Amino acid sequence: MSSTRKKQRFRSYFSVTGWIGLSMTLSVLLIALIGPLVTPQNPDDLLGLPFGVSQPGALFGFDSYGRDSFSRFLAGGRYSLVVAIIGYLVGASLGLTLGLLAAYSRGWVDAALAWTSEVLIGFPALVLMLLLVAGLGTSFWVLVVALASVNVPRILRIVRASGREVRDAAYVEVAEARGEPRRYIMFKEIFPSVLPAFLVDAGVRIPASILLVASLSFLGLGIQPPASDWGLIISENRVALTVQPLAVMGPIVALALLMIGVNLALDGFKGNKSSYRRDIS
Amino acid sequence: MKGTTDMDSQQGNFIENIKEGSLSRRQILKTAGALGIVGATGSFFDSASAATVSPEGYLATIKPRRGGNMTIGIGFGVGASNDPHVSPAGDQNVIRNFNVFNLLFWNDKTGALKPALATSATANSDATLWTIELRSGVTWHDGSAFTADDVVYSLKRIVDPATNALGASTLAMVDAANIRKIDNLTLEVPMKFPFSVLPDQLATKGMSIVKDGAMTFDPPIGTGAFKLVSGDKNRIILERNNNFWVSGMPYLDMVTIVNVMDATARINGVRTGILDTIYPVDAVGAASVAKDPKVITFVNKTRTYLPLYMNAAVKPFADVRARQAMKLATDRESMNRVSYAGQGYIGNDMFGILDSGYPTDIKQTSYDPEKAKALWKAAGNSNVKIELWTADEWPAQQSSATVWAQQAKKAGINVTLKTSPADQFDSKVYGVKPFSQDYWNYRSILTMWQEAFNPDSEYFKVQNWGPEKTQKLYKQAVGTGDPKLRDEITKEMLTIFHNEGPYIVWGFQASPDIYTSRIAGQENSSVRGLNGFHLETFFIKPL
Amino acid sequence: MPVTQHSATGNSNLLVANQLQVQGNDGTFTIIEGVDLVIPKGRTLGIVGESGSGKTTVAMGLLGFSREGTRISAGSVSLNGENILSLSPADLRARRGRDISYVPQDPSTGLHPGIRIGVALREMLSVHTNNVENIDARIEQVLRETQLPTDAEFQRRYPFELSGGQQQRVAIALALVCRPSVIIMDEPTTGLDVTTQARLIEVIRDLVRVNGTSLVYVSHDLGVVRSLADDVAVMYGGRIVEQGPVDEVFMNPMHPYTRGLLEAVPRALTKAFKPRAIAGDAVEPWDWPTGCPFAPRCSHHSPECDVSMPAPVWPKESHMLRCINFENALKQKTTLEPVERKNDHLDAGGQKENVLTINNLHANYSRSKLLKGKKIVDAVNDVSFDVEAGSCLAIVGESGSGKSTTLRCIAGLHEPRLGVMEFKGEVLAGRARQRHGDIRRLVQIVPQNPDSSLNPKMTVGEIIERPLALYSRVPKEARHQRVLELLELVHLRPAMGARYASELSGGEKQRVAIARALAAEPSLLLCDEVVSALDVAVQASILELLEELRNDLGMTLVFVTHDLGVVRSIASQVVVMKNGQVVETGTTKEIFENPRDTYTQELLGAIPHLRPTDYPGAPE
Amino acid sequence: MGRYLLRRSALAIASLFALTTLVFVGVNFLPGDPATAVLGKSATPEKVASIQKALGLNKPIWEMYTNWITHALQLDFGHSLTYGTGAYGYSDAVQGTAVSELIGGSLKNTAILASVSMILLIIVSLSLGVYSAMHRGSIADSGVQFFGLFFLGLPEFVLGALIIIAFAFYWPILPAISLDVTPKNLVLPVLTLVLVMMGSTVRLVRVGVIEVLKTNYVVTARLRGIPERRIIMRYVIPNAIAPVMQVFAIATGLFVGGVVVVEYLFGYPGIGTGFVSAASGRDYPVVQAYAVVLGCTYIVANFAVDLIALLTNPKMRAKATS
Repeated sequence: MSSTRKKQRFRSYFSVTGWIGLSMTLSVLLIALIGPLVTPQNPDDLLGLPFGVSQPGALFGFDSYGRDSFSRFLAGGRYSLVVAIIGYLVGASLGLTLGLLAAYSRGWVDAALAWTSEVLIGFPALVLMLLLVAGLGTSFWVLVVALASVNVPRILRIVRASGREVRDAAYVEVAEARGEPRRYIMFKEIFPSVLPAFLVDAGVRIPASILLVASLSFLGLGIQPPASDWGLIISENRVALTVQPLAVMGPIVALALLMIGVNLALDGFKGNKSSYRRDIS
Repeated sequence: MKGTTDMDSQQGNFIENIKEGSLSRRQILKTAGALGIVGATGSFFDSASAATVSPEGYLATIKPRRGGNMTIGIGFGVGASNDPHVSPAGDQNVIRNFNVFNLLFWNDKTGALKPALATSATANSDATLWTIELRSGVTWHDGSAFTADDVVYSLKRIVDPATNALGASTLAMVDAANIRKIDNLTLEVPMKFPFSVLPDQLATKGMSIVKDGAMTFDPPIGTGAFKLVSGDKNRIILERNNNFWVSGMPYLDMVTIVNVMDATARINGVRTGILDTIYPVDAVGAASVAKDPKVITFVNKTRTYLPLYMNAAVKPFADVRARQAMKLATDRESMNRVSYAGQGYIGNDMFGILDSGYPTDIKQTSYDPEKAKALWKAAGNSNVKIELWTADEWPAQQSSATVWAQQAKKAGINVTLKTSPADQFDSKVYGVKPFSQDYWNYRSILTMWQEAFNPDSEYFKVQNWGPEKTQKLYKQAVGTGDPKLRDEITKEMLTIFHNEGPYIVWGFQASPDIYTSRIAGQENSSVRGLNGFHLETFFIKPL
Repeated sequence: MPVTQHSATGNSNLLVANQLQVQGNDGTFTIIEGVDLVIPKGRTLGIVGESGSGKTTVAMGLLGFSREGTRISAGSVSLNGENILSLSPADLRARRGRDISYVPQDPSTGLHPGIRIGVALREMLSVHTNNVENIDARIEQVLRETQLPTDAEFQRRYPFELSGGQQQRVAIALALVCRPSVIIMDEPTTGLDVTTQARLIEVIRDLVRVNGTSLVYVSHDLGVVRSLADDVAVMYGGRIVEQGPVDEVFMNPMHPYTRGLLEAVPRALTKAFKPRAIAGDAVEPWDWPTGCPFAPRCSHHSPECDVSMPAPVWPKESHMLRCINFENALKQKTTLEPVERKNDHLDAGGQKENVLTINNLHANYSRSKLLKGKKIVDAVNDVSFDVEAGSCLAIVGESGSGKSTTLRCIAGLHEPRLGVMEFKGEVLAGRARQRHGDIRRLVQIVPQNPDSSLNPKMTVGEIIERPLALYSRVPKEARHQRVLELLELVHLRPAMGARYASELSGGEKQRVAIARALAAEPSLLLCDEVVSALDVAVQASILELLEELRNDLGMTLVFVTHDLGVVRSIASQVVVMKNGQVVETGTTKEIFENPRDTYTQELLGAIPHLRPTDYPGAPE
Repeated sequence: MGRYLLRRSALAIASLFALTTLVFVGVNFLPGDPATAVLGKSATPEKVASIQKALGLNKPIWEMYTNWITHALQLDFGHSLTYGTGAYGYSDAVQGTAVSELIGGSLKNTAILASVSMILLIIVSLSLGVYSAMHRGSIADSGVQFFGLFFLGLPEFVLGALIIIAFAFYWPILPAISLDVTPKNLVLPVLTLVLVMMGSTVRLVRVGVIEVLKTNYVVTARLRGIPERRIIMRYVIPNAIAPVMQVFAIATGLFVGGVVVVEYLFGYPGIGTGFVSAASGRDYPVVQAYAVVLGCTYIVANFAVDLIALLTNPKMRAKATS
């Protein structure tokens, strides 16, 4: 294998649109993470008239309470992002372990896990979260647990599906013939092959989790005021979309860029040239 | 202001007889509220500069006419029951009950007590026995005649513990077992102790008069301006009661009340003419339509208030200096600006504004962070952290709490704003958390006191404040037949309340209404928006 | 431009490809280049080459088709004198299937799974002919020609309801039904059992003869092409490197590559010599050198070879090749060693020691699914045999014979239902995990498919190191060194240790799989069809390696295969299986020279073989 | 095939059973006392006790469960705690409105909204997905891809708001809110749902069709000279349909969430609105019924998809028959 080919493959990890998507995603994440540190105004201070329009010092005008929309936008991404990511990670660690177990086990363990996850998936994500939040309140950990319980069965299914493809691979059989322990086969032999599907899923699922938290905030059952949160900002200010659109545009555009960016990046990633060539030959 | 004093003028008669048809539109117009309609071109937020049209000028040009359908969008609250005595507090229930059933007395748009199904109520000299005269010629929706039996049944039913009526405690002073029919249109209501303001109690929302023997209410048979055609959890349809006892009213053939949960969707509905009006509208919603020429905006300066309550039995609020510091840390102007677009009355930590028993000579408490800080420190609370609990259950609830927390921080009070989901506020916050919010629609000063500040009151436990001296004063007030003396006593009570009380009453609700331009008959009401729920006064503008 | 003698005869040339070139859409790589082919009426052209040589691309190019992501970038294809590449898409479509038709490589995926056979045949006729009357008769006729049942019930079947051989006949019937003048067949018998393949080849041969159809037959199997074709084109690196009448090219190969191929084919019917591998790996389109693509692997390589692709030369009138050094190469006499095995002598010596004894082995597959009930499939039925220490025992049989299941039982991957397996006197537990640590180590398996036998997410070094760590035979510090030794043992460069499986060729992968097994220092090596997925040139090198390891390390081999040629070149003892049962056992010599069972005889008879005279430099 | 259907139905019923159990356990083990939640500000010990009695909360949990499940099997989900004359358990004589009656109307409304949207979604995604798969790399394909991506980035509550502004304010041709179910009222909610879902489904259909286009039998069919149109209709679509339907079945989960939000946005009188208000009002019998109904949607969708797969794939059909 020549080094030029390696370089080619590296360059073709992402297509041009893939790189655009990646940079869109990263810039939204960056805004969400460092935004709260660089707000020009205190996002909670009442500085102007409700729905006052843009003026020097208040780039995006004022929100429904007369707070600086721009500062609230900057401050509003982090919390739901952190909730979504932690909720995802908790769900992913459980979903991954159970998914690998199901993929490797066969038999009743697999059947039970697969079936349970199917039943749980039967609960639409938003509905499940509404139920949990209605019962347990809307604290940080409740949101995390709710997100995790949405994610576990879905991740389990993906891991199981792609794990099953590997499960019958000759190298897994060879490992079995060697008498390898189960743990080794699950995590060392099967997991690395599940990883790409798992990561692609993560790429879609983390933004989807962010969106889910935003939807919940939108319905008034997620993050609670006066916290600034993108979903909440949209919910609080959308009534004035015709009067003061700048109050909602920040979060709308940020969420859209995040979703589009992640999808572009994943598409760009899949369009890897070396695999395309392998298809032809 | 006026209100009860008018009625109290006749000696021995607490209530003036009101002639048939006296509740005419003309009279309503003459006593219209203080603030006019905000013209279609004026913004809700800079109405000071906007041309305001006086209601007389606006309405005098239009003659009311019969016919038409009005659609009202409401975020249906929890539950629905056609039984007016147990119906939950959701707006859809209140509006339906108020228009299908009638009370014995009701408040007009100025808050003045007016006879409805009763024509008068007269107490004996020590106010232990009330004689209530009823309106003649009133018929139920099913055509039968309204009599004293119906009233006796209704009052007993409300008080009966088996009914579990929401208003039972409001009539706690009534000796229900001995309520007695005198003749077809007269009954006697004995009191357990001297009580001189029974009509005020009878004007509160749980006091609907139902037909003698009524147990099920499908359909509800009332005496109100409208009959219920159908009602489910998404839509209530009312049609005109042609035999309504106020002649000529109602004007509308039909009123449709629809459930639109989302406030923005409701406003969109009015802006596009699908809904004729909506309830409630908050300042944010009104601001969003301020420049929309298709929408008429009304602002009602009401006497509804949303106090912040402090539980006086709990530290740090047990210390009166702490309570005073909290009041001084309140920037009322800011809260009024954000929550009521600057159009509500500023509160002075007392309720009953515009009532004759309200002390107007007390200096307005204003935002004084320095003094607040000093008092808070003096009470030993410098390092105390407090939580303010709020929810998005009532209009302006969340915004006022948010603003309060911001201002109080500047006065050295370490406060964290906590938000509960709206549906859990009543059960998990209200009366449980030591510092949160309350919501009171207009009721007379003594009725208010009776519900919240006597140790045996239903809501006493919420703030646990009611010193002996005020209890004594309350007994005196309800025991006297002299309205002047009563006003003196309530003024004294409210002064104590102002100085030591558990409520931060920062303002009274300015409640905007928005209507499509085809609707007429709007009035400014100091009770609540939407003409104080008097739907019989609306009509469709002739083309 | 005349390509061969036949091209001069004008009219009789049905299909002529001229300087055909196919490139990737972006033009960065070329898959085939400068392909000149002439197919006269009624003749059969075989195209042979290793995988990746471009033979399928040529076959499709002859129909004016190129796969997704590629395009025909130069040249012409004329059918009956008309350049089909310049036709409109609709006209081209009309020719396909009617005048020139195609039989795909894998019938199980080449047939629409949801269309009944009769419907598919009817579709061809209705699309391509206006003659509606005789459709039924024509369908019946074509089914008879391909020796398929003609009844209505059969026509109502779906492809999945047919056996592999029947599926391929249906594919041929579809290609034949419109009576095209040329048929292109792309490896139509690959994946079929030898006996099925033999019958299908008969069918094809008859069809071509009876109908006078021209045939292009693409295959990697030299034996099949030898038995079927009139002319042959040998492809390498996207070019035709040698071309001519089949007798001429096979008996007198001139290109070093063709000669290498012929030397690499394992032969079942002669013990005259061992197959010999061609060094190196096949070149892929994007790695083409500027000169002769075979040059890097060629033992007659000279600097001029790297300058440009050699121009065609015609040493004989009809024999074309593209090599500048062929005359030198021909002078060099190849020497081939005869097949000879130690164990052949062991038989005589009589000091028998059985490493492995299998007694009355029964195994089945029971599929129990939730709510589906149990379904039992007998896979191995009363199988017994012994394996002598240091020998190589081959288990042969067609698909479904139970040979792989037997091996999996020995490996501890499949739990037998009945029977006893003894290894060095100890009873083997059904599952590898239940076995004693040292037994687990001593029995190692090399799986069939090189593509799935290595974990794609691990480096070669990690893969080979794992058994060292698991069995703790080598101290941690010494493991790296041991990995390098093992790589050397299987003739891989030390640098390979850092590679991933996807960066290796098929042969290299199989070497790594062998090294991994060797890392455990086994005494019994189980090989499951280890060469069946490899190109013939590489196959020989793996067989050489196994032979060498067995001799040097004293291992015992159990070798499962369907290829009798492979058996003859490696095994000392043979077990022939059919339908889960052993039909015959014996030494290789006995089985091949004096088969007693009719099934064994049938198997041997079905092999499409090269002729004895096809081996240049073969010792008599 | 009959046996397969039987097995598949058994599986669906088992799933349904598990789902209902889950709903019951979930709703009943949520912290918070339904009685005080329902009564709110006016809770008194007597009222709380009467609600608990009405709910059967004073009985052991297994008895509550068997009681509930046997009734649920007969589509009787009990009586509402907050609707009807006897709601709130104030009286022993009358009970709240029957849950089935309460949700019946909104269920129908949602069924209309959801099925119209789903059918449209399937038609639009199939035609756009197939078209863009067939014309890979063309401008039309890029356009479809771009718009799919664009709508993928907008959650329902944003897209819905934008659509209202576009079609009810700036270009006022359609109602901004949908108070009842008329064709005109359905347009914007359906449009919102379809556009939001389309972002992902069109892409998935496109990928599915491309997979089929790459198959050997499609290539072979081209080489046999089968006309392109026929290839699409006979070879590509029937084989793409099963995996594509799988996509739609999985999308139902997402779809139901979208329906909840869209109903809320448009004030549409469906189960989404009902569910949110019942959940916030802690009307437990109603919440349970809604949760069962929503869960069933998914189970039924999957069942339907398996049936479609069975009907379009003779291989599966044969297996099912054997």
